[in-house]
Amino acid sequence: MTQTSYAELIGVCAGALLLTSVLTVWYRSQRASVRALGAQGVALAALVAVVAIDRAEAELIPVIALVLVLKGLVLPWVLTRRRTPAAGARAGADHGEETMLLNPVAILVAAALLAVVAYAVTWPLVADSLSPAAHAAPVGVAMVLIGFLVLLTRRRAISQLVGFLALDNGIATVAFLISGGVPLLLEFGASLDILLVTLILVVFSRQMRTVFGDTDVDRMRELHD
Amino acid sequence: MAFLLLLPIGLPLLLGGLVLAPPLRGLRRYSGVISSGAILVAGIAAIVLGSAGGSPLGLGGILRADALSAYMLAVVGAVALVATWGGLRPKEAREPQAAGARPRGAYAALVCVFLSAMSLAVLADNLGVMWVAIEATTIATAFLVGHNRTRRSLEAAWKYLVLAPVGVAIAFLGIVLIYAASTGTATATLSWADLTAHRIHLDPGLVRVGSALAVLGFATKAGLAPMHSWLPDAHSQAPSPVSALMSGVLLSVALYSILRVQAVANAVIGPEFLSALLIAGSLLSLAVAAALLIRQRDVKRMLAYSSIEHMGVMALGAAIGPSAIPAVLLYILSHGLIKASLFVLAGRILAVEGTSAVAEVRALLARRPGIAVPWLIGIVGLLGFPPFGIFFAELGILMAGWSVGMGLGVAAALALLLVAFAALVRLTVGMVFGAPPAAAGSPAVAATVPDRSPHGPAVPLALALGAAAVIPFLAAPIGSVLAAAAAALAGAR
Amino acid sequence: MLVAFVQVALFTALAPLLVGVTRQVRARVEGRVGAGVLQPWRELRKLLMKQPVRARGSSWILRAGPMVVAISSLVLAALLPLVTTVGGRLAPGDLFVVVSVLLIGAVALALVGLDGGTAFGGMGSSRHMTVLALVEPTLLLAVYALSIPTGSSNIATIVDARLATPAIIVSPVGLLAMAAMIIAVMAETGRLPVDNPTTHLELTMIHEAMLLESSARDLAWLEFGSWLKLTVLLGLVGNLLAPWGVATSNDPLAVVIGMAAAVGKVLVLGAILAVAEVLLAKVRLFRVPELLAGSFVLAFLAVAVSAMVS
Amino acid sequence: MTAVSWAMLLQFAFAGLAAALALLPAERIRSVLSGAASAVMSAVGVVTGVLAMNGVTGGLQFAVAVPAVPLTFAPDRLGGLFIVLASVIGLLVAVYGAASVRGASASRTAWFALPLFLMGMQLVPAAADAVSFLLVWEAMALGSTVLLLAEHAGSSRVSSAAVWYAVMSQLSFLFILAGFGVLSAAAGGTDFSALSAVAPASPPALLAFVLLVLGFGSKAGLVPLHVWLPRAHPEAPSHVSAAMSAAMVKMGIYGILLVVVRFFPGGPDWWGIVLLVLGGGSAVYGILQASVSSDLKVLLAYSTTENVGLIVLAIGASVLLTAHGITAAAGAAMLAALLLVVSHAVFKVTLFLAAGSVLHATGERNLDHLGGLGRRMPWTAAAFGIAALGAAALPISSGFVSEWVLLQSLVHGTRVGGAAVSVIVSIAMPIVVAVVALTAGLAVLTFVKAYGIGFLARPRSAAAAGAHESSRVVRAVLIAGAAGVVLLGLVPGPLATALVSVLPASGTPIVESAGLLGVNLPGLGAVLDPLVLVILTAVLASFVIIATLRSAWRNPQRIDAFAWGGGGERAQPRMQYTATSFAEPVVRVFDDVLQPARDVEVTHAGESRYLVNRVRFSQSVTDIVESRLYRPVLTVIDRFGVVVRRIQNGSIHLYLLYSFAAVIVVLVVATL
Repeated sequence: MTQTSYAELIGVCAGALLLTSVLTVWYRSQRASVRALGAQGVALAALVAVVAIDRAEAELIPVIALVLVLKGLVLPWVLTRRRTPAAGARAGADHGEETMLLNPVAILVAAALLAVVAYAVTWPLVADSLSPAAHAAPVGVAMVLIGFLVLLTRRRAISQLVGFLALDNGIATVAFLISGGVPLLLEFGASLDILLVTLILVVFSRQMRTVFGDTDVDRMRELHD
Repeated sequence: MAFLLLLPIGLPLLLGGLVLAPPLRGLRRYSGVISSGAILVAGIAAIVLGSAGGSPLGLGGILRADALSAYMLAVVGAVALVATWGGLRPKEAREPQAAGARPRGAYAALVCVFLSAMSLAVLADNLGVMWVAIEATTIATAFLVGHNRTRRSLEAAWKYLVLAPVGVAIAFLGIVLIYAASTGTATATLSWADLTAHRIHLDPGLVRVGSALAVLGFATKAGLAPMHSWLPDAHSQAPSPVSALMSGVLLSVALYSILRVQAVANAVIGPEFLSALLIAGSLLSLAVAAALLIRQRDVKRMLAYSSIEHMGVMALGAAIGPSAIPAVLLYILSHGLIKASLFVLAGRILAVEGTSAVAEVRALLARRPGIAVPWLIGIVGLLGFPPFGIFFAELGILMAGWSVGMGLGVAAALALLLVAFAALVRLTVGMVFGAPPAAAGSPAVAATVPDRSPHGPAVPLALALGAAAVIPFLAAPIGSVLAAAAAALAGAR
Repeated sequence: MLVAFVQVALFTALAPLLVGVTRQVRARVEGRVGAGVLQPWRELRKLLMKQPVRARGSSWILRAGPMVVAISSLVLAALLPLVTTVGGRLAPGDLFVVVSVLLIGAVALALVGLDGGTAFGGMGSSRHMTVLALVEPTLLLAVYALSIPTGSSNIATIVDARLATPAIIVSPVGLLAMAAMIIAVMAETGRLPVDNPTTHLELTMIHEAMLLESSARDLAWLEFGSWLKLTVLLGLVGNLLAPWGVATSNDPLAVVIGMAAAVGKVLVLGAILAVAEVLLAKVRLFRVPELLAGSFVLAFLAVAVSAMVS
Repeated sequence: MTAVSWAMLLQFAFAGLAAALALLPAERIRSVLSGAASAVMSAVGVVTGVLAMNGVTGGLQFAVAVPAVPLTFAPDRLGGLFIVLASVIGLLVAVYGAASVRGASASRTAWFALPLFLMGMQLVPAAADAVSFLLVWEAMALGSTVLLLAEHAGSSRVSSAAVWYAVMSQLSFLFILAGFGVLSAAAGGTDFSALSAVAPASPPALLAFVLLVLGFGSKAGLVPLHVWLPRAHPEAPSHVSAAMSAAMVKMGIYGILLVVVRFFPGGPDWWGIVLLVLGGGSAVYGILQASVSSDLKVLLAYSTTENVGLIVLAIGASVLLTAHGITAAAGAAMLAALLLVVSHAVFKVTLFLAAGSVLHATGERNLDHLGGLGRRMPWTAAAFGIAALGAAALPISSGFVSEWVLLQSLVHGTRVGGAAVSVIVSIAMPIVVAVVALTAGLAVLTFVKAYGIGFLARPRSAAAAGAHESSRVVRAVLIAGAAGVVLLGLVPGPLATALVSVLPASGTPIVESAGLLGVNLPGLGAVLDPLVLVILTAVLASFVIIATLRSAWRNPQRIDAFAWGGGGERAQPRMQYTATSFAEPVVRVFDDVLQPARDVEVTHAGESRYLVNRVRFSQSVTDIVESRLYRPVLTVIDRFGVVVRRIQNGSIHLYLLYSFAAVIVVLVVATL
């Protein structure tokens, strides 16, 4: 693979990642934002594949599979999975329109600003690097910040989870872009941790629905000083 | 040797698996105690072997027990022993299992996993593995925080499980950047032993951002402001032995990881930047803790904020650098023992008084001396009075602060410490002292016999508080262990 | 040492006489005949022969207190340079010792007032102690100012110095200090304008209120003590204002001259005091601090000025 | 191992024994045995101190985990003096406690805390490095706090007092810690000998001076850091308040001496001015509050502030005079400070213990409800009276001698050889003399009130009428204290020379023993020989006594009658002047300083505004330093404590925002 095509492919993947990231902010529907998250997982897997081909590292092949399965399929599936029919009926409300803490336009502007910040702070770090992948690293940082923004502005439990996972995808993006991924063992450990956290949060959100009636996290204001 | 490293990680995991099996009910009760004991023994053994043999134990470049790791392992074991043993409920007091609740084995199993994860965190010779282990502690404790299955505990668990992983994820981003810095060199590594000792040339820019993010992320678990928000909720809602574990060691383990990251960064970019960051976090933590202690209404939240305060002082010690590290390590141990005892006692207060509201617990010394006396001793230690270790540790940190020219930071810390001290004294005096409220019209009720029962095992509390008081005076083993651990952190091997 | 006893004897005899003289002068100025200068002597004799009446519930203070008052005045008479400036080396008329002896007498008097267990005694004691507390800084500062030119707090030395260089007396510092000193002495001895020694109006009295529960020899000692104190302090003021005549050696002739001079000075001052008291009105109790503050300022200025102009 | 080391080891052993015996179950046995062990410990402490005062070096050293340098306890001469002081007080207090305390004050905890407290005090002057000093300092603070809380179930004021005390102690501790920290950083070590190598004019030394004076001043009870004193002293068990007031506040003085004598003997003159202002202000303010206080123990507590103020004033005068080269007067001022320290310890312990006996016998601390105790408790009354002489600085007490030396040093400080030396000194000294004189005058008033209202006249309450004398041991302790006051007042010579020996030697001797064990200040040409004065007085008194006896022989009977009381048939005891009314003129005169709260409530009869049914007048004097300085701060902090809860309002979004902001800030800062 030539350097230019490599750089182009990296650019395409990074663009897709950033796009999906913005979509998770943009979509009001929970279901849609989870789909965007799934797409992001796939894009991430693609990015890993590009990096793997460029570096010719066979070690990355299981990582591609892991990312594709976990981030592209399993996690989105976990988030949208319906449990019991009764719960599903009530959950319908959850999957509908999300009321946000901020005006959607303001959120999108904020996302743009965060992307700028990400570029501003990351660019000096990677400017000297010769790798075209590293030059795309600001995208990952922007994804982290945008994921954080989702966490900050969403009220529903599952939407917050989406934000958390988007943030995590951002970190993974940075890792792959800047150093071709972390060691395999760590990759597995981290993935397992993310999976478990997601699962437990899903369990909690289910409990939340039983206890509070819905999954608006702002209802939980009993613990304060 | 490898056995010694695997024991504290493997045995709790094994026990955790076993207790899920229904036939092993008896084991369930003591699994936490056994695990803690094993960790303690392994830690002490590692210290002894380390000080005798000299070369640190290693296992495949992933696990490694130098003097600092061994010390931390012993601390984890000791504090966990206090928490799990002291947290054993009297057998007769066990309430019948609520219908539909998770099998009780889950609680014991999760405690074991939690202990295993903490052991892994301190034994890992790899920033990444350390990160995974710390994230694992969150996973293990999430259900423990939500164990009571009330609205409040669910709320606490949710906040905990959102805020902590998000924070720790930031640490992961930092670690990724540090790793990226090392990929530029011949050996891509996350082993902090290599990163600190080999003096391989790392990109200072990446290390600077990476270490800052890593410290910030781990600060979430260490309870440093402004990343502390999950802490008071989780500590107040978790079952008391779990609060004791979280406050007593989990925070310190996170601080340990900060120290490790700091060591890496110091080797590359010098200490100034992270020192400034840590001082900011430290003072902010002290300010938040002091401010929220002033009118605190809940006993367990009070202890939680006090933990933030103490973590703030420890962070100050970390910022000050090598001259304060032995004091920080002594602080970790003393604070762990005392705070674990206090949380265990807070659990007993909650159990027998039915409330953890400060305003409703009154005249404890006159009514329940069995709980009030150890509580008072613990508070005295927590306030930093001699002979308890916190006194010496605090003194060591603050004195070191002046000698490295951080006078202003130390002065600000002192002012905040005074506010926290005053608030804590006022709350404690209000709870413990005074005459029992006379029941209206019936002096006979008021004159009831004081309840001298400790409402749970007294031995672990006595051992913990006794140890916290005696340890600082043991110059021979403890002093040299602390010095060796501090030296190990600085990279001497 | 012997001279000290001469001094004590002289002033013991002089005290009732002085009181007699002042009363007589006052009576004449007011146009009365007066009881004669020996009347105080007769009063003392009469009181000493009477049977004391003491309040139920009172303690030994009521008995011992009056004696302490008298003794403290006697000690004053022994310590101060009244007839001679040659004191014993080991019991010098030190400024602070003198003040403390004055205080001992005052305290004994106040305790006598309280021990009676009545409202009046307590009131007298309370006012007495308040005035005393306020007088003390003035008195000390005044003598301090006087002591500066000599560099010693020994009053005999101060008098000696004034005798040697009379210019000190009329220097601004000396005048300020003496003015302050005289006000302090008036307050200390319970004279107008601070206290009216002849009043028995209950709401204005200070000194007399404390004596209400005492009778016979108790009263005699109290009266004698306060008279002697007045006499001794007037003697001191006289020697500070006009040191001439005071004996500077143990030579018998000098001592005799000194005695005569002392008697003369005290009686003249007593007469002036009597006339002044006719012209003055008593100030309200709560105006007394203002008076003393004025005196304090004078004394302070004296010290400060003398330190700076040297 | 020198004799000092052995003595200190023995002290530790007895302290441990006392603590162990404190855990005995039977109250009576525990009191006697633990008290006795504490007493023996203190007796050994006296030996330690005397040895150290005489220049025997040595001590104990032990290593701790942190810091790496070992802790050293090796008293020097000055320290030895304060060890003797703390130990003598400890001895009296332990014996008194063993003989008298019962109930909550004799609990296991209280008896356990007493040796900790006493040992802490006896070790503070022995500490030879900053860490050891702070260690035993905190032990002392902890022990006293626990003891203060002994009677917590009896009154809610105890808890409040404990909070104030603990917080002010901590404030003091933190200041001292900061001061030592600054010095250690400059010196490169925590050892006192290293600290004293710092140049007095260097910025660290100046900063440390301010910090240490604030810290030690708070412990000593200087205004405005005195607020714990009038709260803690009254609420503590009497033997504890005696130890706190007589010995513990002296540790604050020791600390100040440590700074100006041991570390920086040649401090700048503004140090002296600072100390003069602090000391003078404390003296006047303390005695004013004492003079208007009706609570016997509050009165004694404020009087402690006054005495400590005088001591600090004397130290300040010494520093100022030294800085201006007036060495003779400076030495005398330092001697005065030490004399005041010893004198105050002796009379104040007696006063507090006597007050404790009164409290024990009547259950009353309020002077307005006392009276007539002189007849019912003659020994206690005598001891209190003699000690009150000391507090009022009247002859023949120790207080008089020390104040005499102080005034001598002040009036001789203006000039050397007849010439004024410096304008500052010339202005400062007269003011200081006036302050001391005013203080002395008010002190006389205060103690006339305390003794006259409390012990003379007729009982003002049934409790006072039913009072009884204390036990023999208690009486013996009180008499011992009173004897000490008189002894030091009669023969001050040996004490003064011993005290001077603990100071760094200077060219000319500061003091000599003169005549019949009197004092002679050769540099100032002043001599005081109390014994000669006593003999002179006795001779003069004999005339009066003879005359009285003659009169009594002639008229032997005494007639007991009802008090005259202004012509009333029967003056009731409740018509007597009370402590409150006694202090009324002072309140009026010092209205601006004391700012009493007055409240007049008039109830009119029926419809007429001119007919008054009832007039209610109430007046209370509060501590204006507390109400003007501390209350506003505390209120602000408290309100802040409520407002600040909003940052932790339960919203997870807010919490996430904190984290997010932190991430952004760190990212930006890290890449700058």
